[in-house]
Amino acid sequence: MTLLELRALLPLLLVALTILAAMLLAAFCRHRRLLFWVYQLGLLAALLSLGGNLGIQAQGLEVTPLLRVDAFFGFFAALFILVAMLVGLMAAQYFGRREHLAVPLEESYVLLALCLLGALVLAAAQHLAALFIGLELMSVASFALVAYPCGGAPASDRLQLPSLEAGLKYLLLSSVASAFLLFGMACLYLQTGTLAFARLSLPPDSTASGLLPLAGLAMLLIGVAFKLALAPFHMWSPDVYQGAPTPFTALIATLSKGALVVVLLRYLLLSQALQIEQIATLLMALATLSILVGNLLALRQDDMKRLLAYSSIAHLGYLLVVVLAAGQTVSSEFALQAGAFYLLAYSLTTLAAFAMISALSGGGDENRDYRLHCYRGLCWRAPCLGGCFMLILLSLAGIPLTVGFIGKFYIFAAGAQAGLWWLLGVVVLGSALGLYYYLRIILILLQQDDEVSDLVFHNGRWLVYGLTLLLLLLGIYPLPVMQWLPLL
Amino acid sequence: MESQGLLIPIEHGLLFAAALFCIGLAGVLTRRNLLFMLMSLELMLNAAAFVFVLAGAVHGNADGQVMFILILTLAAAEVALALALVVQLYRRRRSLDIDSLDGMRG
Amino acid sequence: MTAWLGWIPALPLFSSLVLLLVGGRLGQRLVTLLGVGSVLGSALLSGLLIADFLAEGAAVTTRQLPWLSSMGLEVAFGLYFDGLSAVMLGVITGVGLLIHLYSAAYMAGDEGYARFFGYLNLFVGAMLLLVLADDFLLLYLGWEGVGLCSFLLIGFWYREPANGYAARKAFVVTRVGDIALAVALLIMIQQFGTLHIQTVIERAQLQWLGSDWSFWVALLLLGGAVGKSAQLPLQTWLPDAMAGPTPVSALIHAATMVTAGVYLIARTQGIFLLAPRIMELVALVGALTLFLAACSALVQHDLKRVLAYSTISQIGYMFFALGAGAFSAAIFHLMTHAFFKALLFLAAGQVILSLHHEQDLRRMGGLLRRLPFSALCFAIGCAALAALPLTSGFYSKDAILLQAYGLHGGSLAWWLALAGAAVTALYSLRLFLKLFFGEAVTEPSPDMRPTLVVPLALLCLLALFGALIPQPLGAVFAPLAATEVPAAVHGAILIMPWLGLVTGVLLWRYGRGFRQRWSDSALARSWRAGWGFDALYDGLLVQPLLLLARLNRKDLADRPVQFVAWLSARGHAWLSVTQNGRLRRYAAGIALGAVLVLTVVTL
Amino acid sequence: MPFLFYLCALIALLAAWQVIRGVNAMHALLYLIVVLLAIALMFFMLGAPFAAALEVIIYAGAIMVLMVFVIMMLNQGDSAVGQERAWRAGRIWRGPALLCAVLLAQLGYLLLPAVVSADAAAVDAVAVGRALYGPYLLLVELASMLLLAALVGAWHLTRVLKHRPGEEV
Repeated sequence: MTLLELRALLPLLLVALTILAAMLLAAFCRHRRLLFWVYQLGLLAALLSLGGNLGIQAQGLEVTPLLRVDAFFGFFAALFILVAMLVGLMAAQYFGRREHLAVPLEESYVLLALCLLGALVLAAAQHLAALFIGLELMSVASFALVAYPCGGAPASDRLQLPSLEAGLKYLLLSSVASAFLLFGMACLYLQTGTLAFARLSLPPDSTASGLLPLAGLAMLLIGVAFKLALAPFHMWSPDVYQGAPTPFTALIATLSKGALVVVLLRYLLLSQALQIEQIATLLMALATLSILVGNLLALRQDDMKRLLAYSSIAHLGYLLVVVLAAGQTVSSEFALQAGAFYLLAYSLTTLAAFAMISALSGGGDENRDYRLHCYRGLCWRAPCLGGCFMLILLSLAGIPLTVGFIGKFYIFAAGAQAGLWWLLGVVVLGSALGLYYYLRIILILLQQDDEVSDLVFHNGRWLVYGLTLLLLLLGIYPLPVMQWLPLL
Repeated sequence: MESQGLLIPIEHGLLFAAALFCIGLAGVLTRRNLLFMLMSLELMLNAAAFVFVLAGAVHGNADGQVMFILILTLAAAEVALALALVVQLYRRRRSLDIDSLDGMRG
Repeated sequence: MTAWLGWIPALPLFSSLVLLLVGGRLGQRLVTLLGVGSVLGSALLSGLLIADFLAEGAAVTTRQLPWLSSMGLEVAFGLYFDGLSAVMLGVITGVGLLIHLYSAAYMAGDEGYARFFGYLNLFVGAMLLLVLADDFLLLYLGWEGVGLCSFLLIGFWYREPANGYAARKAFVVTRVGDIALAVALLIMIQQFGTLHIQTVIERAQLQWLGSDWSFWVALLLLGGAVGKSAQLPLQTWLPDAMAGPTPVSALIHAATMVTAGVYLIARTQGIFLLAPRIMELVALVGALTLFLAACSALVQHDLKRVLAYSTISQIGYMFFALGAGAFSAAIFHLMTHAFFKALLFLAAGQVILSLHHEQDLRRMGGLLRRLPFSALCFAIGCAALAALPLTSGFYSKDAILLQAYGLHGGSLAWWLALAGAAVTALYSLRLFLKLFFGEAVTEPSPDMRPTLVVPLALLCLLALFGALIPQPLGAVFAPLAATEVPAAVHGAILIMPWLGLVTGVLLWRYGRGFRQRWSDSALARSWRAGWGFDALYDGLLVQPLLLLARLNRKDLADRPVQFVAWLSARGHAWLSVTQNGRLRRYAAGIALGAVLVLTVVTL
Repeated sequence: MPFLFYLCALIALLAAWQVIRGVNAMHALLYLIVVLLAIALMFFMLGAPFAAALEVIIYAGAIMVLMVFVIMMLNQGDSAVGQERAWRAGRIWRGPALLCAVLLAQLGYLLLPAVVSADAAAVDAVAVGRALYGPYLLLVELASMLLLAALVGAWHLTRVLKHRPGEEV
C-alpha cells in the first residue's frame, strides 16, 4: 500500500481512529461531553482530510481492488460525514433530556462512527466484498443503535419495549435480506469468477449464459431493495422508524439509505446491469410500487415517525427514476447529477424533519409524543418552530423555494431526458398523493386549539433553525452545490 | 494446484444450496420462537456460503473462501447482537414468542 | 460608487425583515428609527449616486450574481443604473422618504405600527429592486413584491371586511396583467435563453425585425403594464384600493407602484418600437383612460376616490405620451405627478384626520379659514394637477401634448388628451371649492404636528418647482426630431385648463340648480360608478362564474376526482392491514416479494 | 467420493428439516451442528480444506456454543416444548411452506442450466491466506471493525446499570 493510497484513504482512517479513540475513552474514562467532542472533532478532521484530497479525487485512484477514491466518493463521503455529525448532535440533545431512561450515551458515538465507516466504504466500493462488508458494518452498528435504550439501567417496560421490538425486527429481517443478497452475489461470482464490479458485466443477451446471472442479480437487488425499504420489501421500515430513538431513526433514514443508493448506482453502472431488459423492468416495477405504496400508506397515518417512514419509501421510489435514467447513455451524466442532488436534498430535509420532531418530543410518553394531534396549533404557540415545520413539510412535498423542489425538478428533468414518461406519470401521481398528507399536517399545525397539549419545546431548536435555513437557502440559490455535483 | 474436474455437476451443488436456503426461509416464516428463527437464519447464511465455496472451487480462486470468512464474521456478529436482544426480551417478557412483539402497527 | 448600488434596495428590505419578524417587541421609537432610517439611508445613497451619475453620465452595471444555469437558461442577477433608473430612484426614495416621515406621525398609536412600517419598507425595497433590476426575472420579483405589498397594505385594517374585499380585488385584477407579463417572459426565455434586459432588447432588435414576435411580446408587456398601472380595461381596482391608510395611497397608489407600468414600457421601448401597431394601441388606451377617468373624477363624492380617478387619468397621460413616442415627456410627467399627487394625498390625509375620518365631500366645506395650511397645500396641488402655469404639472403636461402633436398630429387620441386637460382643471377646481368654500358642515380639529408639516411643505416646493429638476434621459431615449407646432395648437394647449377653470367658476356661482340636476342624472351616476366597468365585469365574469359554480355543485366532473380519493382511501386501508406489526408476516412479505421479483426476471 | 458428497447433502437437508421442525431448542441446535459438520465435509470434498476447518472450528465450535450458552441460560424447560408443539401445528404452517416451495421451484428453474466455464482446482489455506493478506487486506481490517461493532453493541445492550433516574451515570 503506497503512501498515496494511504492518503486517499485518510478520511476512512480518521474515522477508524475516532472509533478506537472513542472506544478506549468509553472504556476508561466515561465522560459524556469529552466523547461528544472527540467524535465531532474526529469527524471534522475526516471532513477536512476529504477536502485536502480533492486532487486525488479528481483524478480517481484505485486503492486495492476493493475501493476507488474518486470525485463521486468525495461528494457523498462529505455528505455522509456531515449527516453523521448532525446525528451525533441530535443524539446528545435527545438523550440529554431523557434522564429517566438513564441510558449511557458513550457507546453510541462508537456505534455512530462505525456506521459512518460502513457508509464511507460503500461510497468507495467497487467490489462485491467491499459492498458486503460496508453494508453489514453499517447494519450491525445500526441494529445496536435502534435498540439502544435497552442498554443501561432497566427503566419501565413501556419505555424500552418499542426500541427492543424495533431492534429485533430490524435485525432478523435484515439478516434474511442479507442471506438473499449473499446468495445473489454467490450466483454472480459463480458465473463470472470475479467479484469486482467492472468485471461483473454480463452480456445483454442473457440467454447465452443461462439464467444464473439473472437470478443472482435479482437476489442481490432483493437484498438492496430491503435495505432501501422499497416496496414490497418495505414492511419493516415503519416499525423500526417508530421504535428507534429519533436521532438514530434519522440515521437509518438518511445515511444507510443514501450509502446504499450510491453503491447501487456505482454497481449498476460499472457492471452495465441496466442494459439487461429484465433488470430495468424490475427496477421500474419496484419504483412504481414504492411510490404508490409509500404514498398510499402515508395517506392517513397518525404517527409522525411512521408517516416519515412511508414518505421515505416513496422518496426512494423517486430516486429509482434517476437510477434508471443513469442506465441510458443519453441521460447518464445528468441523471447522476440529479441523483446526487436529490440525495442531498432528501438527506437534508429528512434530517430537518427528524430534528424537528425530536425537538418537540420528550414531554411525556415516548410513543405518544409523535402523534399528529400533538402538533395541533403549533404555529400559534411557537410561530418560529411552526414556520420551520411547514417549510420542512413543503420541502418534502417538493414545493418551490425549498431544496426539495429543486431535487424533484432534477428528477423530472432526468426522467424526461431518458424518456421514462410512464414512470414520470407515476411520480406525478405520487407527488399529488404526497401533497395531500403533507398539507394535512400543515392544517393540523394551523388549527386553533383550546386545550393545551403537553408538547414542550426543547434545546434542539437551533439545529432545526439551522437546517431549515439551509433548506431555504439551497432552494433559492442552489448553484454553489450544483457546481460540486460529481460524475462517476 | 493441479487442475482437476469438479467432484459433482455444478447444478447439483446449486440445487442443494437452494434447498437449504428455502428450508431456512421456511423456518424463519413459520417459527414463533426467536431461537428457532435464529437457527433458520444460520441455515440460510450457510446456503449462501456453500455457493461461494462451490464457486471458488469451480473457478479455482480464493475469492469464494474469502467471502466465506466474511460470512462467518457476519454470522458471529449477528448472533452476538441477536442473543443480546433475546436476553433483553426474555428479561422483560419471560417468553421468546416473536408474535407477542406487535406493539407497533398501522 | 457603484459598489453601494446594492445597498439601496437592501437597506429597506433588511429593515422590513427585522420589523416583520421582531417588530412587535420593539418600541414605537425604535420602529420609527428603523423604518424611516432605512429609507433615509437609501435616499442619501441614491442622492450620492445620482449626483455621481450626473457628473459622469455613464450607465453602470454591478457584478452579476449567477443564480441558475440549467438546460440553456442562464439567469444571473445584477443591478443596472442609467438615467431612467436614476429618475425612478429619485422619485421612489425622495417621495418615499417624505411619506415615511409623514406616516410616522399619521400612523402613531396604531396597533399595527411595526407591521405597517414592515410592509412599507418591504414595498420600497421591492420597488427599488424593480427599477434597478437588469434581469427580467429580478424585475418580476420586484413586480410581484410590490403587488404583494399593495395587497397587504390595502387590507391593512383587515378587521373591516370591505378592506379585505378591496385588497382581494386589487390582487386578482392586477394578477390578470401579471400573467400576461409572465407569458412574455416565457416567450423571451424560449426565444433567447436569457432574461437579461439589455441582451433581450438587443437581440430582439436583431431577430424580431419584421416578425410577429415583437407584436405579441409587446402586447403581453402592455397587458402587464395596464394591470399594474390601472389603465383600461383593468382600471377598476384602483378606486377601491383607497381603503388602505392614506400614506399608502400616496406612496403606492399614486406616486410609485402604479407608475411601474410606465417604467416597464419605457424600459422595454426597444421592443415596443418594433411594433408600431402596439404603440398606437398604447396611445389610444392612455387617451381613453385619461378622458374616462377624468369624467369619473368629476362626479365622485369620496375625497380619496376623486384623487384615485385623477391618478388613473394622469397615468393615462403618461401612457398616451409613451404611445406617441414622447418617452422623456412621459417620464417627466411621472416625476411631477409623483410630487403633486403625493402632496394632494397627504394633504387629503390631513383633512381627513382633522375631520375625524370623514371622507365624504358632501359633508365638507368652508375649511379655508380653519385649515389654512391644508388649503395652501391643496391650492398648490390642484394648480399643478390642472397644469396652471408656473407649476411643475404645467411643464410636463405641456411637453406631453406638444411632443405628441409633433409626432402624431391631430389624431383622435390627441384630441381626447386635449379635452381631458379641460376636464382635469374642472374637477381640480371642484375639489378645491367643495373642500374649502361653501358652508361649513363639520368642525375640524386643527392638528399640525411638525412631522406632518415638514413633508407637506417640502412637497409643496417640489410641486411648484419640481420641473426644474434635471432629467438625465438623453442617453436612454433617442432625441426627438424638432417639429414645427402651429401657434394655434400651442394656444389651444395653453387655453384648455383656463377653459375648465372658467367653466367651473361659472357653474359654482350661477349653476346651483344645474349642478343639482346634473348630479342626479343617469350619466353622472354612471360616471360615478366608473362608467359601469365594475357592473360590466360583475355581469360578464363574476355572475356567470357563480352561476356555473351553483349549477355545478354536484357535477359530473367531480366524480372521477372523488373516485380517485375513494380509491386512495381504500388502498390505504387495504395496505394498512398488511402492517400488522407481526414479524413473521413481514418476513412472508419479503418471501412473497422475492417470488415476484424472480417471476419478473424470468418472464 | 461423489456418493459421499450426496450422502452429506442428504444428511444436511434432513438435519435442516429437523432444525425447523423441532420442538426442543437444544435438540434443534444439535441438528444444526450436524448440518454444519456435513457442510464442512462437503467443503473439504470441494477442495476447500481451510473453509471446512473454519466451519467446524468457528461456526460449529464458537458460534453454536454461544447459542448453547444462551439456551442454557434462559432454561425454558418442558413447558416451552409443549408450547412449541402447539405453535408448530395447524394452519400457520401451510402458507409459508407453499411460498418457500414456489421459491425453490423458481430457483431450480433459474439455476439449473448453469453455463459456467469451470477450471476447477483445490484452493488451499495458503492461497486463501495470500488473498486475505494481499489484495483483501482492507477487508480483514473492516471485518475486525464489524466484530467490534457487534462487541460494543452486545456489550451495551446486555449491560445492566443499577442506577435509578436522577442519578449521574
